[in-house]
Amino acid sequence: MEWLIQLRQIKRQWIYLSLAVLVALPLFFKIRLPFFVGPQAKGVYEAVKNLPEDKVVLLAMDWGAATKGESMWQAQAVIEHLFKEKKPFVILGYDIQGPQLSEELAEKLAKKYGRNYGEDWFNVGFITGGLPFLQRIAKNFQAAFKQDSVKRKPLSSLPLARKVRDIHDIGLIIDITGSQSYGDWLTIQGNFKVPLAIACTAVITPDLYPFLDSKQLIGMLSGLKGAAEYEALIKGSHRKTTLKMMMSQSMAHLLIIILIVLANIGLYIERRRRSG
Amino acid sequence: MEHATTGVAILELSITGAILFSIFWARGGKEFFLRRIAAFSVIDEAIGRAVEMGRPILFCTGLSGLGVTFFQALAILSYVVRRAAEYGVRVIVPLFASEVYPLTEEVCKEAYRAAGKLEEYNPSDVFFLSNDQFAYASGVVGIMHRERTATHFFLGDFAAESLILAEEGHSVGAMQIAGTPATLQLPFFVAACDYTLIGEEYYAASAYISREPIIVGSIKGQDLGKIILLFLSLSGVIGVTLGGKMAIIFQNLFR
Amino acid sequence: MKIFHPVKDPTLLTVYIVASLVGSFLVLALMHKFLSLRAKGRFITALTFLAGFFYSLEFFLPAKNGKNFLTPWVEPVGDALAVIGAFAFPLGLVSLAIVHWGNIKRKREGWYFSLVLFIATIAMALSAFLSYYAHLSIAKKIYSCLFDGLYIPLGVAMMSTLAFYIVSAAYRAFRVTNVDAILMMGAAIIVMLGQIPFGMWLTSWLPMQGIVSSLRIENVSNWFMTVVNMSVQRAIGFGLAVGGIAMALRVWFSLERGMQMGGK
Amino acid sequence: MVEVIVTWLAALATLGIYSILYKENPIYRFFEHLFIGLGLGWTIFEVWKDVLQPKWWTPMVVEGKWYWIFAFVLGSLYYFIFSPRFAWMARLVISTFMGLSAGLVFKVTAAIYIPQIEASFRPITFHPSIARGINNLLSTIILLCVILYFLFTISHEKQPLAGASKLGRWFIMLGLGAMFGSTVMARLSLFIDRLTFLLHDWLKVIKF
Repeated sequence: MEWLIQLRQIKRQWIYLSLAVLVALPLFFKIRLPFFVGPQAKGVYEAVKNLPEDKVVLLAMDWGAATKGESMWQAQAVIEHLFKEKKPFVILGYDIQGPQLSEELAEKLAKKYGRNYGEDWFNVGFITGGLPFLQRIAKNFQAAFKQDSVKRKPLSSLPLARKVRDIHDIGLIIDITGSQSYGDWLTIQGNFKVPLAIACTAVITPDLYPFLDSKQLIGMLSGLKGAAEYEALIKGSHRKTTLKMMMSQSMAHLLIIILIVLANIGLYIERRRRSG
Repeated sequence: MEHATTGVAILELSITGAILFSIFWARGGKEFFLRRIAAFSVIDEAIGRAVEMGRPILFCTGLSGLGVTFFQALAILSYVVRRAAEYGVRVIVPLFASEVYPLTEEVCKEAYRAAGKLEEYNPSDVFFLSNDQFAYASGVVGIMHRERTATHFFLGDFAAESLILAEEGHSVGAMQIAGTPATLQLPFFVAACDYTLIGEEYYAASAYISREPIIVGSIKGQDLGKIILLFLSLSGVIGVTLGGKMAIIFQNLFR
Repeated sequence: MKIFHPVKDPTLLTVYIVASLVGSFLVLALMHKFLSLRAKGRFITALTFLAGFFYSLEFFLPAKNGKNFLTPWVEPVGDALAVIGAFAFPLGLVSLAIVHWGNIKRKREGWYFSLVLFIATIAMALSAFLSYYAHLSIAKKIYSCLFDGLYIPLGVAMMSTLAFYIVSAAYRAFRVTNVDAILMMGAAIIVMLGQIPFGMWLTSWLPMQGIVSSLRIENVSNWFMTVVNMSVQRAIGFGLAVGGIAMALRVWFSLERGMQMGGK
Repeated sequence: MVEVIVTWLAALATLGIYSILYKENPIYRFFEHLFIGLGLGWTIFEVWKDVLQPKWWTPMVVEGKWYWIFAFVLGSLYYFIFSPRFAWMARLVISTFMGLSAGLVFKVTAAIYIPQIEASFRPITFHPSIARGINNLLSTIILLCVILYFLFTISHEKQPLAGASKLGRWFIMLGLGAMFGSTVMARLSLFIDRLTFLLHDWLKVIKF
C-alpha cells in the first residue's frame, strides 16, 4: 500500500524517461491503438473520391516551412489519394514555399503511381494579389497565368491546363493552410458554390467549426490528426508515416492522463489513511 | 486600424476619462476599497523567504520590450528591490531586450537609494542576457540552478518559454509568483507557479503594492472602464439579437 | 524642413556632422552647469509628458485620406527609436561582459564557461560579417557550422523540452485538491482526448447526428474551445485593454513612484 | 562534408540541452553559454546589418542626411547612466522613450481588442440552429461573469456579485484547462520532430 502513496511523488526524471520511451516505440514497432476517423476527414476523402469525371481539383498550398510539421503531411496524404484515384489537380498558393514544397511531394509520389506532369497535375506556383486575383482566376483561369511554375511553358502547351478555363472546371477546392488565408477561399466558395475543404493547423481548428455546421465546408483536416486520419483512409498507402507520429502523440497524451489518475489515486489513499 | 474611427475614439477616450476622473477623485481624498488578491499579499512573504534562506531573488521580466507591460513589471521590481535592499538580499534581473537595460538599471539604483543603501548597490545584478527567446530561457534556467535562487518573480510579456522557466524554477524548489498579460501562457503559470496574477490583476499590481491613493484611484478607473465595455457588449448583444436597423448600427459601430 | 536637406559634398558633410556633434554636447554641458537639479527634474518629467502626445495624437486626430499632420513623422520617429535603441545594445553587451569578465578575472567556479561565451560571441560575429560582407568561403563554412549546426538546433532543442515540462506540470497541477484544480483538470483531459484518434474512438459508439452526438468527445472538446475558452479569453482581453490604458496613463503623467525619472 | 558536421553538431547540441532534464550539469552549462554567445554574436551582426547600417550609417554618410548624427548623440547619452553626476542625461532619453511608448497604447489596444468587442456581439436567436443560440447565450453569460470577477474596487461578499464572480473564476479555470489541453499536441510534436531527427537523420535507425 505504501508504494501506492508514492504515486503522488513520482520523480520527474522517471516521467521524462517514460515519455521519451513511449514516444519512440511507435517509430520502431507497428503499434496500432484503436483508431477512429472523424466525419470531417471522411468528408474530404469522399469529396475527392466522388469528383465528377470532367472536373479538376484546386489545391491551394497556403503554408510554408513554419507549419511544415502539420501542413506537409496533410499535403502528402491528399496528393497521394489524388494520384491513386487518378483525379487531376492544379497546385497554387499564397505562400512562396507551399507550391514548391508540394511540387517535390507530387514528383516523388508521381513515380510510385505512374502519373505525369501536365496530364495528371500541373503547378502555377506562388500567387499574389489576394482575393481580387482569386476572383480573376475564377472568371478566366488561362488569362491569369502566363506560364506554369515547373516547365515555365504557357498553359496551352499542357493538356490538363488547357482544360481549366474557369471556376466551373474546378470540382473541389482544398486549402492547406497555416494562416487566415481560408477566409478568401470561403468567399470564393460563397460566390461560385464550389465545394470547399480546408486542411488547417490544429490551432486554427476551433475557428472553422462554425463553417462546418453551416455547410460552407464539406470537410476539414485538423493538424497532424487530420493527416493521419486521411492516410488511414487511403488503402494500400504503405508508408503510414503520419500514423506512426499520431501513435506517438496518442501514447504521450495517454501517459499524461494515466499519470494524472495515478497521482490522484495516491492522493486519495493518503488522505483516507490520514483521516481513517 | 491606422487611425481611430469615431467609435473607437469615443470608446478609448471615455475609458481614459473614467481613469483620469478617478485619479483626480482620489487626489481629492476619496478612499477606495480594494478586494484581496492572494498574489499581492504574499510578495513580502516571498521576499522574507529569500532573506531566511540567505539566497538571492530572481526577477524575470520575460520577453518584454519597452511598453506598458514592461512598465508594470518595473513598478513591481522597484518595490521588490527596495524591500530586498532593506534586508540585504540580492535581486538578479536578467533582461531580454537591450533597450530596456538602462531604464531597469536606473530603477534598481533608485530603489537602493530609497532604501538608504545606495552604497550596497551592485550594478552587475542587472544585466542584458540575450535577445533570443530560448537562449534567454536556457540562461535563466542556468542562473536558477547555479545561484540557487529562493524566490522567482515572472512578471511581463511571456511566450512559449514560460513553462520552461516555471517548471525548472519549481525543480529548484523556489517560491514562484507569476503574472502576465499573455493569456495563452496563463495555464502554464497557474499549473506550475505558487501564485499567478490572472489577466488584468497584472495591471493592478502597482496599486495593490504601493497603496498610493492616486494609483488606487486609477484602479477605480479601470473598474469603470470595464463596466463601460461590459455595458457596450451587452447592448451589442441585444441590438444584434433584435436584428434589423439596430443590428446594423452595432455591426458598424467601429467601422 | 528647409534646414534639414541632405548635403552631398563630403567635406561639407563632415563639417555639418562635427559641428552638430560639438554643438549638442555644448548645449548639454551648458544645461548641466546652469540648470538646478530641480529644473532638470521638471524638464525630464515634461519630456515624458510631451512625448506621450506623439503617437496618441497621431492616432486620434482625424486623418484625411489616411494622413494627418503627424502621420509623415511616424516612420522617421520609428526609425529614430530603432536606431537609438540599437545604440543601447552595446551597453547591454557591456553589462553582460562585466558579469562574465568578473567570473574569469576572479577565477570564480566555472569561469571557463564564461570564456566559452566570449569565444562563441566573437566566432559567430566574425564569421557572420566575413561571410556576408567579404564573401569568404572559409567564413561561410564556419558560419554554416555555427548557425545551422549549433545556433538553430540549440533553439529548437530548448523549445522541444516543453514536451517534457508539459507532462510534469500536468502531473503536478491536476490534483483533486480544490474546485479550481478539478475544473482545470476536467477541461484539459477532455480537450486532450478530443485531439487524438484514440479519444474519438472512446465515444465513437454515440450516434453521429442529433442531440446525443454533442456528447462525442471531439464535439465536447470543441465546445470547450469555441464557447468557454473563447469567451474567457475575450473577457480577460477586455480587462487587459482597460488595464493597459490605465498603466500607460500612470506612466505618461509620471504617477508611478519607482519610475519617476524626473524625481518627485 | 559540411552536412555531416552540421548533423553531428545539431545532434550533440540537442543531447546537451536535454541533459538539463536529468539535472543541471557541466555539459548543459557548456551548451547554455555557447547558445548565449552564438546568440549575442548573431545579434551584433544583425543590429549592424538590419538597423544601424540601413537606417543610420547609409542615410547619414551616403545620402548626406547629416542630422542623423543627433540619433548618435541621443544614443550615447545612455552611457552616462553609470556616472552619478551625469546620469540625468541618460534619463532625458529614457523618459522620452517612456512617454512615446506610453502614447502607443491607444493604437495597440484598438488593433488587438476592438475586433474582440465586435466579436462579442453574438445574436441570441434560436432560429437557424438552437445550438448556436444556446452557445451565444452561454458565451454572453461567461463574458459577464468573468468581467465581474475582475472588479477590484467593489467587495465580492454581497450576493449578486459574489455568485457571479465565483462563477466567473470557475469559467476562467475551465478556459485555462481547455487552453492547456489544446497546447499539448503542439508541444509534443516539437519533441517528436527532434526525436525523428535523432533517430532518422543522425543515427539512421528508423526509415520513413
